[in-house]
Amino acid sequence: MVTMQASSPLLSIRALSTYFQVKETVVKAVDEVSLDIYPQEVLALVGETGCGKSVLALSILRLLPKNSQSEGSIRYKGLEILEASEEELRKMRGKEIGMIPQSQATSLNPLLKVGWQVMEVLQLHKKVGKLEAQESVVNLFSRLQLPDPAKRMNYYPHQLSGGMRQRVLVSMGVACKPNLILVDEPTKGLDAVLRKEVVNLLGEQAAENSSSMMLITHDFSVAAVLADRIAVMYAGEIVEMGSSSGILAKPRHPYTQSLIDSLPGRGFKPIPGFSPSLSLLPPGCRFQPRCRVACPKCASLHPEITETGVNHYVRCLYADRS
Amino acid sequence: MDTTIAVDKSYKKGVVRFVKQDKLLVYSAAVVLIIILIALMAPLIMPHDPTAVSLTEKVNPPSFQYPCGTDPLGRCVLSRIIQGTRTSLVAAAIIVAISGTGGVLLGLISGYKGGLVDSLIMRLVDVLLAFPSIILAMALVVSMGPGLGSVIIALTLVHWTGYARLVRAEVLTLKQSEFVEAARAMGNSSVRILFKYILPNVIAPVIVMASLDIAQIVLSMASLSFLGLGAQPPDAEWGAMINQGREFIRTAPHVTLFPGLALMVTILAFSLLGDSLRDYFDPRLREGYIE
Amino acid sequence: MWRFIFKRLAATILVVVAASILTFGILHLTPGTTPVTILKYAFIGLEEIPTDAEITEITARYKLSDPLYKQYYRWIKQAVQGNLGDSYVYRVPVAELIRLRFPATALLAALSVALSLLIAIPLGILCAVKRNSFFDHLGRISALFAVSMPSFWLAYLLIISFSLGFDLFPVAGFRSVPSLVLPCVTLAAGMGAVTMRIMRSSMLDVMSQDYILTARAKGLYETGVVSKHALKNAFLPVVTVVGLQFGHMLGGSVIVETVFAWPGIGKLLIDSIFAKDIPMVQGCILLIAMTYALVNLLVDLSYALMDPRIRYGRES
Amino acid sequence: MKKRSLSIVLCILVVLLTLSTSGCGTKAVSSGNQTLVVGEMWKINNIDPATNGTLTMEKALITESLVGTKPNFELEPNLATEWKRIAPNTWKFTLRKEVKFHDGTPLNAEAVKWSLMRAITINPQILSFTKIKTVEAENDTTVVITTTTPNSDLPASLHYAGTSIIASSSVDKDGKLIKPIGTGSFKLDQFDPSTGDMKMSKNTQYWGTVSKLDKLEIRALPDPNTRALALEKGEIDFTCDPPYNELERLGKVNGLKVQLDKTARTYIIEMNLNEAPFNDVKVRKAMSYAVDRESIVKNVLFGCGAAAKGPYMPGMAWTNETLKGYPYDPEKAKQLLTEAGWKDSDGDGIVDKNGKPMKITLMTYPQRPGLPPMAEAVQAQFKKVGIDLKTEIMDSTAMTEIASKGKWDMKMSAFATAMIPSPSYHLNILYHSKNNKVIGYNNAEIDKLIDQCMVVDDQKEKYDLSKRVQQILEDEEPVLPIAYYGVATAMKSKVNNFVFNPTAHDYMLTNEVNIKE
Repeated sequence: MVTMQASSPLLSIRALSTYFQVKETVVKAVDEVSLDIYPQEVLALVGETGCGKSVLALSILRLLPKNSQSEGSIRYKGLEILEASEEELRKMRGKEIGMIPQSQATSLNPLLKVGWQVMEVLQLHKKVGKLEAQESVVNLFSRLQLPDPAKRMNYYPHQLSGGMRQRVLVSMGVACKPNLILVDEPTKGLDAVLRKEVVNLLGEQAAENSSSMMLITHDFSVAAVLADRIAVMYAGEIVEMGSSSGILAKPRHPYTQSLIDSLPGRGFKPIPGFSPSLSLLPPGCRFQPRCRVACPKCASLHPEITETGVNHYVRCLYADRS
Repeated sequence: MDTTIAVDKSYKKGVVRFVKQDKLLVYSAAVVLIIILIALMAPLIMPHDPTAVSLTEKVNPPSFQYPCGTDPLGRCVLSRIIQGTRTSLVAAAIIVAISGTGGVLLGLISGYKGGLVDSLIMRLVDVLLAFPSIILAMALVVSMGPGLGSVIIALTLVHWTGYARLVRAEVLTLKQSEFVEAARAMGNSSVRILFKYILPNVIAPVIVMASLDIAQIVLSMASLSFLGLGAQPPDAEWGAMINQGREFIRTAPHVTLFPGLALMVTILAFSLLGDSLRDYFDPRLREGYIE
Repeated sequence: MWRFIFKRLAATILVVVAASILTFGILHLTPGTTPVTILKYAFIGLEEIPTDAEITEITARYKLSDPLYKQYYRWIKQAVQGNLGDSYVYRVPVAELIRLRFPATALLAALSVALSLLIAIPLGILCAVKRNSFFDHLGRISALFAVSMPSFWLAYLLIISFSLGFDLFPVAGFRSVPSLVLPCVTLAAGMGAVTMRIMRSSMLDVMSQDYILTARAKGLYETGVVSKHALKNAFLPVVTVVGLQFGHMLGGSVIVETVFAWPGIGKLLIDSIFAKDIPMVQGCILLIAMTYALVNLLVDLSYALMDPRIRYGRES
Repeated sequence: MKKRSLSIVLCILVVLLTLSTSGCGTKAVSSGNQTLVVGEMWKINNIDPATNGTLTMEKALITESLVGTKPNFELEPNLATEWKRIAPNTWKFTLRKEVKFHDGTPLNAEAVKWSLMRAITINPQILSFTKIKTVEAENDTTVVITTTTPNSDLPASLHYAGTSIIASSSVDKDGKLIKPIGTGSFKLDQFDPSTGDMKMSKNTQYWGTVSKLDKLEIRALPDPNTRALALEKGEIDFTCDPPYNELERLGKVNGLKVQLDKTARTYIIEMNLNEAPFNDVKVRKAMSYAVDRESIVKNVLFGCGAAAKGPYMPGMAWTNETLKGYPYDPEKAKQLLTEAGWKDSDGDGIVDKNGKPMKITLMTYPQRPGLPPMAEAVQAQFKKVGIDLKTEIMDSTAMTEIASKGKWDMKMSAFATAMIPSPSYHLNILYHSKNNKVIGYNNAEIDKLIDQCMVVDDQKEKYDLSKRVQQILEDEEPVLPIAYYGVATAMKSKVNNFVFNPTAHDYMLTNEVNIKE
């Protein structure tokens, strides 16, 4: 756990909104999100599938498909990403901001050797020769406890197990020692043992490279272990944000509380109903249809995000009540 | 729960919205409909008797009286094209019907039964596909004597293989699916499972293949007639008309151009229909957005 | 790898033999009796009425009165030793005439395949990358037209416009390079269109895969993403289509050779079918079926070479 | 990268291929020595004189037959200077002296024996109409031929191209043909079976006048369109039967000339005389009047042919010029039909007799391009007189097959009338009851006259007998002669001395033909 310095944020996002044009309807996947990430800090972005957390991450690297559009501002080390030229973006991706993609089964090119796919990012940004790149990949693999790395380098993705593929993706993401690593659902689809290994792995890497990390996950327990700060997203909005200890100790937003209650360790109570479709959003508080403590005003008034403690923000009219 | 009903409504609205948007499906279906109408009302809309020979007016260029000009025996090319629509579509319909049902049945059986039956049918399919279908059709037609009848028989014997393979592949995947196992668990006989559970899921791809197949059959029939094996004079069939116009290529190209145009438009319409039907039935191809 | 190839070759031989039995049977259920047809096509001319003496002489000469299975057995026994028998009409060994006529078809087919690939693949990629642009729609529509254009009609359009209009290319025969152009374009049109459409849809499919997103996240140029990662994956479905299309082309060549008087195997086969020159038909069918099977085998092998997941016989 | 290397190899392959094949594209006429390039209408399957004699004798001028024919079909000496019938089954032929084969060996009786015996073993047709049993060499220049049965047409049958003489060096040791070595005005240099091209050069030791042409080239262009195009673009100098509809246009192209001639082949309609209504002579006559022969020749054949009166075209030595024929007269046809009891009682436009309408089928085949359109023209003309005729186009073998089974009405074909230039040959095959059982025509008097005509030796008597048969045939009209088969030859204007010889199968080149620059 790294203590938080009050220096300027590495990444600061202000009122970011991302829309998708699908036939006639416009879908707002990310709605006026603002958050900061400080150097060497791990911010966890927690939410159910479909809440827009992956879209947020992809907006940072501007990797969204052509039918999308982003507004607001994303400043990284003073550079406004939304206005950056394609050339500037290209230099930043992989070198300044690394990404560890979501599904390990499909995120590796099936027809290319895994070693080669990791060397590619090194040769691209670090201007190193083939041999030197090969060497650094081998010790990267060994650092990530990949058994027999020299041999495994020449394997194809289908010849590796799920856990090993996950390690390859991590090594790819951290190869150029980027200052910020976007980690998308690292534990999705892994069994308990592997999940633990990956969590430790990510923790070591963050510490070792002193890089900050944006951890995107639906699993609160992973966020609790790794993150310095946690931001909870629901239907495209941040509903609560604060230090992980603060949120775990005293969750203010009803959705955060029910998320924590649904953890196996805390009684395994599922949240009723479905998260709303992003093209048919309810007028008032978006969690109102599923909120246990909702009252009539919640249905009509859309709450703003307000500070309810030191660096602790909540988007709920009755946050202090629960 | 209100949310479930909402889902169904949006699906129907989705269908209408999809059709409105996918103009290709609408246009191709319209053209196909027009062609079928022409075939049905052939005798009514023909300006002249397609078999009326008037030697003095042979090979006239297109005029008001003969919109598409006349052929080497002075017959109205337009009327023969319209007559040709009927011959081609009726024959194609028969071929698709027989080879379709035959192929689907064999595909169902070989896919579901497996074992010896499956390998027997599949080996037969391999043999039939061992060389291009047009050559097999040619050998059959020559041996049965040229004429529309033998062309229909030949193409039926050749075209069922496509359906059999398609259906067998679908059955193999569906066989493992949960709902088929559930149906079997509930004690349904294999015949009921085939027809009540598996067949409905196979119909969509078969329809897509059928409309693409019609385009292919019309083309094969025209090719066979072009080689002198298909419809015999005085029957009006596009391939034969194109062949008959061969000699007049320089002096009267219209004799060859118009039947060729009709043939191409028909093939285009049915292929387009098949393509857009495939897109319609296979949502994956529609432009969705990332979750 | 070799076990797979051996198994495939064995299956091919079985299929090819079965195909020759099929054609042998078909040609014999014919209304016109074989000796009369042979006499007309080989000796006496179409109109003359063959006398009984002539019919008996030909029947004896080619042992046509034997039961069918015996005739087939005699043919297959010789075929295995490479002797495909003599053609009734040409009265020369079948193998010799096939050896003479095959290069023409092979050259036509090879050039048409090359031409169609050289055009279809770049166009397909362009259409996929510049999706829904004017270029994409133009490409798709012209592909649909090319697919639905009957080859014999397209041949005439080409003849009318090019060899008559502009007097660029000779009309027929296999005598010079220009005479290659029109038949090749006619044959390549259909195949090119289909290949382009498959290339486009497979490119679109690959470009939406997760590993492409990973590649972009690494900071690669878009051209780098396409060439290093997308192309190889997009080629896989195209390879299988090329195999299928090659078979379709063998059929198409029959028509193109007729229109352009191209002395290939296709034309030879048609004439032999008409003249019921059974040994020649059997020889041609054998050759076409084997080429067809060989091409499919080559396609599967190249598929395995390109896709490690299906590398046969390599332990994972 | 594997991909880039693959496409480079592909490009090199394409370039190499194009270079290698460009070598053989040469223009037709090269200055200096004169070459005549001929566009041949039939596929050139093989060049064995025994089976493809018309090509090697009449077109490639490589081989020659013992007996020749004058344009009016009378026989004339060729390789054999004279011949005598010394017994009913034996003939003696004296050979021309100082004639050499292309390989330098002399033409002698032994070579003629070997060549004729080879021809009758390979081609069963030559055996059946020459009826040769033995061929013996009495001395170097005399050949004695015996026949199995008396055959007064033996000399005429030795005019047939299939019997043309080749040297024994034409075949290899196990009898397979290498190259036809004949005595003709040209010798074969090269034959490419894949393209069907033949290249000949002139035979300087030819026994007749040596040709002025240095080289002769024949290219197989079976498609009529292609022949016309090739001629217009100068790829060939001479061709035969371009599309009939283009004759008029080709004639007007400067530098080209077109010639229309008739050959000994007649479009005829045979009928099944065993069945009604064809067994009634009135009906047959009515049908003959109903056919508008002039319109068919003008509109269907584009003037390439002539309306036919009898089986033989005018200009043949034994043609009965006094025949009136059946000029187009639909009224007379209707009148004859009513006389025969065929009236349109139910008003459906089709004549009928005791309740049965006259619905008949006409079969023909597509290999002669004129036949299908002619059939449809006859169909339209019969409809005008109330006969419901259906046409069926099928392969000529299938047509013969169906006719031999007896269930048929009419069939139309283009019958060669002087395959053997003798007044009796065609009549014997088509009208003699024991030869043409299919049409069921049985006229004892006709049979007797034909038999006499075949046996009698005196030329004048033979012609009179043939003419009497032709007159009876016109009265009984068992077969409807429609038109004489026209041959259109198109060539460059600078080709001269080409005289059309009607005895040829299609057209016949001679050593006189040459090119004046």
